[in-house]
Amino acid sequence: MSQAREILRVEGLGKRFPGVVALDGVDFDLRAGEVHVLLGENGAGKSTLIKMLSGAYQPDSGRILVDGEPVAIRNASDAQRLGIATIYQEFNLVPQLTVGENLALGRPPRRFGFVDTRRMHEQARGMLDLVGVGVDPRTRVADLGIAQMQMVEIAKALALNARVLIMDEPTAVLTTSEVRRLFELVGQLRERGVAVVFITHHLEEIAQIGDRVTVLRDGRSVTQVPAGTPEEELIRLMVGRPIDQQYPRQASAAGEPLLQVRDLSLAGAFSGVSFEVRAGEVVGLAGLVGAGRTEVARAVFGADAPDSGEVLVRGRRLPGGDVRAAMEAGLGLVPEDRKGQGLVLGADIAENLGLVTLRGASHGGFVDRAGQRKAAARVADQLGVRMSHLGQEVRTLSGGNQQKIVIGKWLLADAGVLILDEPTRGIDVGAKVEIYQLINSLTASGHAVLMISSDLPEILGMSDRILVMARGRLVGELEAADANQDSVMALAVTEVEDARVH
Amino acid sequence: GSAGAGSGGDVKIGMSISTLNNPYFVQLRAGAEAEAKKLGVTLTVTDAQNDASQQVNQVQNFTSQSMKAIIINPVDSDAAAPAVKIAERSNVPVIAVDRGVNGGKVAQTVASDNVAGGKLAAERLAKEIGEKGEVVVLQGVPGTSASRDRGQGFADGIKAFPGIKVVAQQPADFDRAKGLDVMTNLLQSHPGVTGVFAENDEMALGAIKALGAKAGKDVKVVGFDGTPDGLKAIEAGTLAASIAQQPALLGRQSVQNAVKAVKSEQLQATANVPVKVATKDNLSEFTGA
Amino acid sequence: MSTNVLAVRPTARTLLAENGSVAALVVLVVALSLLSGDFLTVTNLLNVGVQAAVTAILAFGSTFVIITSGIDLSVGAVAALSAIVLAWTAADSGLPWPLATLVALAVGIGCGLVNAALIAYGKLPPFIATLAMLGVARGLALVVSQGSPIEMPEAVSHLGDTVGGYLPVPVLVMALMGVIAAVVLNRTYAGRAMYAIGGNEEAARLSGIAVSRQKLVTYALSGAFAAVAGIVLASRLASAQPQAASGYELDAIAAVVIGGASLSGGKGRALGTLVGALILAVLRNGLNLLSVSAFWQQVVIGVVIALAVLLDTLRRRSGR
Amino acid sequence: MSTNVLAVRPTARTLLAENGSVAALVVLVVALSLLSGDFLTVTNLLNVGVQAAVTAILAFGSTFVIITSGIDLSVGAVAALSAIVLAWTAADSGLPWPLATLVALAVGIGCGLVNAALIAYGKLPPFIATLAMLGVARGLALVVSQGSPIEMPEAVSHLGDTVGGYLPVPVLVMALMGVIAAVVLNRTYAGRAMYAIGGNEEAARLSGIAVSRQKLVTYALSGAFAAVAGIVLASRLASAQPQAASGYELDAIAAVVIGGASLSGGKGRALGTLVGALILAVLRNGLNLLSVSAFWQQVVIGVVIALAVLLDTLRRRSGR
Ligand SMILES: Nc1ncnc2c1ncn2[C@@H]1O[C@H](COP(=O)(O)OP(=O)(O)OP(=O)(O)O)[C@@H](O)[C@H]1O
Ligand SMILES: Nc1ncnc2c1ncn2[C@@H]1O[C@H](COP(=O)(O)OP(=O)(O)OP(=O)(O)O)[C@@H](O)[C@H]1O
Ligand SMILES: [Mg+2]
Ligand SMILES: [Mg+2]
Repeated sequence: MSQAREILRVEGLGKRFPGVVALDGVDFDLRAGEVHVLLGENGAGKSTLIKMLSGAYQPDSGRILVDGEPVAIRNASDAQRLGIATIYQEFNLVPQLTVGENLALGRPPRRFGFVDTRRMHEQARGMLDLVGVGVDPRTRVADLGIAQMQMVEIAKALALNARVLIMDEPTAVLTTSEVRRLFELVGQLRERGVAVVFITHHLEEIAQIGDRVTVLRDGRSVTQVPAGTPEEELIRLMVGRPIDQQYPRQASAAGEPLLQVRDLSLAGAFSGVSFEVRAGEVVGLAGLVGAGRTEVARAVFGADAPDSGEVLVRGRRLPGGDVRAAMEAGLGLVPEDRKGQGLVLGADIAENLGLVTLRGASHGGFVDRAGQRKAAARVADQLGVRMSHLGQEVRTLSGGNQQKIVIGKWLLADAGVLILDEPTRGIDVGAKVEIYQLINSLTASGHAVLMISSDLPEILGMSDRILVMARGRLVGELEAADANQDSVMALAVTEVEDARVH
Repeated sequence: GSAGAGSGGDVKIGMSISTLNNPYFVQLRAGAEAEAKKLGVTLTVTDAQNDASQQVNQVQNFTSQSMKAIIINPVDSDAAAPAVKIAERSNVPVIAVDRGVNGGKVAQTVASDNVAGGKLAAERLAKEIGEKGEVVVLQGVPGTSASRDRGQGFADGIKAFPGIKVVAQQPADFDRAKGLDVMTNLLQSHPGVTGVFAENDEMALGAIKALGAKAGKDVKVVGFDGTPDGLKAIEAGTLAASIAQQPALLGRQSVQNAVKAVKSEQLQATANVPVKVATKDNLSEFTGA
Repeated sequence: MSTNVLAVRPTARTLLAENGSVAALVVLVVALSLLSGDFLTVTNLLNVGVQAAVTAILAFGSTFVIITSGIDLSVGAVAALSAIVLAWTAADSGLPWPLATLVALAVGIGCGLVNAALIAYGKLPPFIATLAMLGVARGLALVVSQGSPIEMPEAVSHLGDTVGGYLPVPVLVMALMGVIAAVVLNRTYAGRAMYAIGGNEEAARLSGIAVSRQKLVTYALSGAFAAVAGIVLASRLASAQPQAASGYELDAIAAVVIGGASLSGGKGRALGTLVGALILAVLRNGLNLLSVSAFWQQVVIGVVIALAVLLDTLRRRSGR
Repeated sequence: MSTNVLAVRPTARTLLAENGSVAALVVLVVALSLLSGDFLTVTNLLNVGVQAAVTAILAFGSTFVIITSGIDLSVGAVAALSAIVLAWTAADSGLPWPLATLVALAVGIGCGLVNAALIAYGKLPPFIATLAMLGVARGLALVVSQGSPIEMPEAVSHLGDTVGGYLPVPVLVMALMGVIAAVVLNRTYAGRAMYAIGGNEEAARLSGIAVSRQKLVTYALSGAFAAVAGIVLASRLASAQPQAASGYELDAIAAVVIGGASLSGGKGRALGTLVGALILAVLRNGLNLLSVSAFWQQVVIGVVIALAVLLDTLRRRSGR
């Protein structure tokens, strides 16, 4: 490998934003036919680095060389011309357009100067088959699940036939089977001599797919190591200290049932879902993408009204489709789509953290903003949010730090039953452990947690009990002690009558 | 309707008024409606909201409704021609009221002359301020024919008085609130003003508000239209004069002559409704009516 | 995923479902036919078409802008300015009318380009940029015309006439502009880029769409459509008026939104906009025919617009 | 993490940076002071305050709505209707003026609630719902008044006067309404909810904010502010006019946007709105003082508005 030709090189790259130095001298090089992993804590500057390679940002200092020649990448077209394709951490799809149009965005096939929609959708079908997503190219992207969107993003980048493919946390929203498919594709690309930049917070993926690893810390490139480096060593390099236990679950005695769900159904999403969550318990909800876990969580929380069935909190029945009632009964939901449902991106950190407690902090219609701010400062500190100050717009936070804000606002609310939908998506190993500790302290104080996650090790490591869903139905329940990856996966692929087909 | 003074049973007449934003045209409508009631004809009134093309639409719609005659109060004299042609094609006689129609054949124009009125206003204002001093003009919506003609008439008329200087002309869009604001501002830059000509009574009333105690004493204001509020101000002495066009009379005559046109009676090309200067001395002529 | 992935052709039903305003138009037409014997005649329907034409043409232009999540408040003023320039260059400078017409179109496009430059490069909110242009264009129309109407050249005025004494030219122009709008939106790169920009401007940029340049195209098209609307309007009146089309911008935007577009961008269709403009025209025509008193007309128009769109949203929700 | 996380107090500098329109206002004032000796006098500045008052009060109300990413086109018409109802109930029904004033406020709030109901429950786009209300309210104002001005009750008319022969009451009312708007926006649950809803409605809903109910509050406030503006306007003229405040909705929205709010929601401040309204008033006042010709005024206003906001965006960008 080491003899392979160097395609891309970055020297002393720097980038500052108001109040933040995001990058402070990064060196990095990329060879044909390698998968080069970028590793670093949340806010270390990984996304900022790749955004300068893709033309989204301009560097303040340093230079970028392609094939040994210094280049200026001023916009996305420049990057495309240089053969660089990028999958961003945040979705860059147009929700109102079809999958096919998104795949051809900016360069649709044309006939006599007019867009050839038919050919566009035919080409799209081929690309979707390649990545193994069975969606109709004429579906609107707004109607896709989040994992399907990610696969569309991947297909879109592949369609460019680039020499350099940059992937910013592509696996964060995927489940095992899709990750496997993705890795197969990356393997094929590597063989064709494509150079891949890969960002992930799933350390086990590094050895599976990577060749070399560049570690970023506080905006600097600290070292470069082979992908075979042991995980503990990688963690030490990245976080600056070792972490002894990745899943520090301390089970507490299960108490009375706090949340009971009975025969809950919603046409087109799930049917006959029943389970309960007890005080002091962490219940994991596993399943393949599209199994309907998110929909169940939303219905339980009142974000959608179920067609039938009931939800009880501490024995009291909740009205369907009423978020306020659910919250008053002590439910909380950390949604999976942080940009769309979790955050007010244009508002500042304090405002976002205080959103859930806004009502509680109001007396006679007036909000105790000083108190809100103090509480926000406490939580931000507890979660180690990397920010310049509490007044920073959430939009400008790194992806992982945004996720911490979504979790943080519910920590402040002190919900009796917290439903976490993919809570650690995009969060670095160090911060994950912090969140797990928080879950521990919640359950220790008699709260309950329902955790949806597509990260199987996390489900196995942190749950006391595991529920598995497949195709809109609850297909099994496992005690944590008896569960392993294989037993969960076996249930998750159970062939049941699809609750969504009528 | 009830058989009136020898009119045909259900004669339908359509009337498109340029705007009902303004008390002047509300009075015109009232006159027309009163006359229609008297004559026992059905009168349909539409409001073109000062939009020439909406007016064409309305005339077009009148022909679909098989009106026997159409009274048009043009938003704009030039732009009314196509409307008149549409009616012509359906052989419906058209009476123009208040403003003429350029380039279309109407059975009759019932009007009082805005240019002549502007001239009268100039003469009256000159007399009020002793034929010397600084005056300001509050203009209507720029580009409307009423503003054009009255402004033109005033400019022509005031030339005869070399002692009078027009120190500012500013638009206040025929609106009372804007008249107040603009006059307030002009008083800052021209504190020595002794006369104001407003192209309608609404702006004149706004200017009077701005002038406060000076209105009618140090500063003479002449308005246009002779609206009820304007006449009240004349009575109170704050408004020196208003060029009264007798809109109700215009409305009445237009309906009378429209009915004559329906009966194919011969009409004169123009029926002039006199423009009068309403002052404190002859006020009863206007309020009595 | 088991459904037929090829079942994607828009059927009449999905067309109706997507352009729900059609239902509102149908209800309105039926109601007016019952209420007034004069409504459902060929002449009157052609009148409605003529009366919708100017708003519809302006609204087609606004559709482009609204799809990119912009707004164009200047269309009425630009229409007036273009017509004034046409009449003025033809009358005063003695330019032959085809050249004068081209100059008028160029004025419309120029205004649009200035709007776009302010928005794309000056980063002004579209509301402010086009509000400023409204004032500038209306003011220039007054300055050029000295506040007085100018006669349109004879040849151009025929645009306000009928073909064969029957078919009104404004309706033909409206149809033509509608087709152009539909083709641009559905079939051209520029049109698809408008949807992308309105749906997610950042994604569009990162996919290599030259967002600023596409905005220039968008607002230039809106300006060109406004110029055409202004010429049609002036032809109907046989004279170009500095105050023509005042306030039409709100009608145009209303037509676009009634037609199913969203002011937050990414959505909208030429056909929907046409239906929106027809709803407004039918409503005004009907109220005239029914001799509704002038004061009540505004009330009724307001109520009916709300009901029409309400019908649409309710139907769409129940259809889910 | 090394920086002080509690360093969030807005300093004078950040205040200026956030309300960049202040700079534009200062430039405008300096320019006019140089151009006209009559501009920088206490009397004239108070005049400007009076002339800004009605727009500013309407704009404060619109600020609430725009922050929730809505739009309220009905404010001018609602202002007129409220004033007409006040004058009419006081004159015709002989209601004592305090009661009549309450009725007028109730009318404003009622119009706002209808707007909100159409938007929150009927799912109408705010543009359409409030455009419909514009027609309905203006029409009702004409119907109630029979198209003619109605005299305001003597007692209420004092709102148009001065205190101690110097300080104009409209300026005081404007200041009071501004303070109320600022407090509502910054300190109350309703205000914070407006920002959240405008920033991300779904996130707000999932955080337990009753979005529909808060929209009722928002539009009701806008209606109440419109009623106050209408009463102040009518008091200044001592008469309520059915056509008063026509087109003021665009001025109000412009003031809000010039003041730094975004029509896509989540941003906006009462102080910025005040500055926006002052910019418009200063501009019109200055043009009168400078005796700019009627035809050119609209051009100049357009250009200056564009420049003012341009100055703001450029400064903000260079500040980066
Ligand atoms: N537009 C911006 N304005 C201000 N600060 C920014 C902006 N974009 C990024 N930053 C800051 O730059 C730093 C680096 O962010 P970046 O997104 O590169 O982190 P990352 O390594 O990708 O983290 P994660 O693993 O959480 O995605 C963060 O502190 C972030 O807050
Ligand atoms: N066979 C199907 N028929 C109809 N809709 C489907 C089908 N499969 C998936 N979907 C839809 O796709 C979406 C998948 O959602 P999503 O991926 O959020 O599900 P999930 O179980 O929560 O998975 P995850 O939490 O891993 O994202 C849902 O909206 C679901 O209704
Ligand atoms: Mg990142
Ligand atoms: Mg999910």
